[in-house]
Amino acid sequence: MQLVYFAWVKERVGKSEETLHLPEHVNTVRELLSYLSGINEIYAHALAEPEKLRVAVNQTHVKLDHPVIDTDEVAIFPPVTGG
Amino acid sequence: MQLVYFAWVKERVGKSEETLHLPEHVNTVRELLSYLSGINEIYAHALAEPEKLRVAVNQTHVKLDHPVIDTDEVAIFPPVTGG
Amino acid sequence: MAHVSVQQADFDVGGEIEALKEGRTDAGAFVSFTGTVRDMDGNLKSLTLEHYPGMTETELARIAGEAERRWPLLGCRIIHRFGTLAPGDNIVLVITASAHRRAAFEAAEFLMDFLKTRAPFWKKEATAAGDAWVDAKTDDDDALEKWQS
Amino acid sequence: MAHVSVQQADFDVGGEIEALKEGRTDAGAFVSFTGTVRDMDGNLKSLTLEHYPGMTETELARIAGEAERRWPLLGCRIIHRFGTLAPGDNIVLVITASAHRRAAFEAAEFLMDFLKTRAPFWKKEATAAGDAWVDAKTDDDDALEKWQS
Repeated sequence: MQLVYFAWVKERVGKSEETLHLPEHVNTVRELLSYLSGINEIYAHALAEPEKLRVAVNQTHVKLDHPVIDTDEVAIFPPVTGG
Repeated sequence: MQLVYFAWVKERVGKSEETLHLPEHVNTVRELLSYLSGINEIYAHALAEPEKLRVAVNQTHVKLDHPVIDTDEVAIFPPVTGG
Repeated sequence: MAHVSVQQADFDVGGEIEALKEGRTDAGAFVSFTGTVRDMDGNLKSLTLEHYPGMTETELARIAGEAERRWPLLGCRIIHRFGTLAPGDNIVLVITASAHRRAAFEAAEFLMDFLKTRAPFWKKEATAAGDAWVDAKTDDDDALEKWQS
Repeated sequence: MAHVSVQQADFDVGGEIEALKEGRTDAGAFVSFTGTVRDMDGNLKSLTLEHYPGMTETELARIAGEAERRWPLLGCRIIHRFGTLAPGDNIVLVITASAHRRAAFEAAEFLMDFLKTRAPFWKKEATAAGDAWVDAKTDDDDALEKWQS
């Protein structure tokens, strides 16, 4: 899985993208966020407030119960503030 | 009183402006339109459909019961179509 | 504060927006409306706009003042042309500036709705079939109602 | 049909409206919205816009397509800048063209409301006190609701 981060999520994670091998028990966006938070303190801090996070799978906005598979590009970012 | 006409009212009256001495019994816009219609066939035709006419007194839109006096500038025209 | 112009000459939309933006950093939102001569079925030769000199300027300034009273505008421009115009030509320009987009959008729409029913302009269309005055639309009267409150 | 651009370079509002008008006489109404960098209290040094290349273009095209589905638009342009901008600089431009003003106004407002909540851009402000990411406004989510029907 390709993971990409933007704005303060990127700053907290400390990188803009990374490749992850998705464990078998991780099947939704919610499970992915939970799994990442368990990796270490850095991810735990970056993803601490799920209500302030938004997720896109393959460049489309999705909700927390959206399925994810290993070939997806998953982006994690704060609510957008363009315009 | 200074009378000014626009658009098809002007074309039907056959002039763009004229000066009129206001008879004493003419005190409102409605009475003015009625008085003008009685002058001759030309005015009668031009002002035949009061619901299609709009009036401004001293360059301000007014209703039919608005008072008029001899020193007023009264404009008679169709509903506006600018913009 | 509003800038109002009634003129025969064309206007430059980009230049007018620039003039309103010039040197200011407090407005984040600029809305423009440009109305042009529309040729619905390819028969229009020209459009002639007559107006009521004096009252036109007064009425446009009054409409602009009303918009400024209702919304926190940082700028407002209205330009309306008169004379004979060709299909595609500019007729009217309204620009509003505000800190926030909602106010700029609403004020611009309000200005156009009021201008359409209150500014003393009359359109006459010239087609191959002859000349005809354009009828007022009841739509335009209806549009006004939403601002009554 | 919509023209969408995500770019670092500035845009020319007048030129973009001209490009949409060019050669057409069927559209009578053009609405533009220009969003600029607003400096509320004179403390802003610069504003940096980050975005999600690829998704940004896709999302803007999707938003434009939705507007074209809802209103009889004859043209539609969206330009959004990224990178570091100064107070007063242009950020975003939306232009709509239609036969009638109501459709052009509503579609432009719709485009901005959707763009504000769906286009993947993030603003960071640099002030004397340091850098800070701009928080999303609940206003913007509320603005979306009026288009649900």
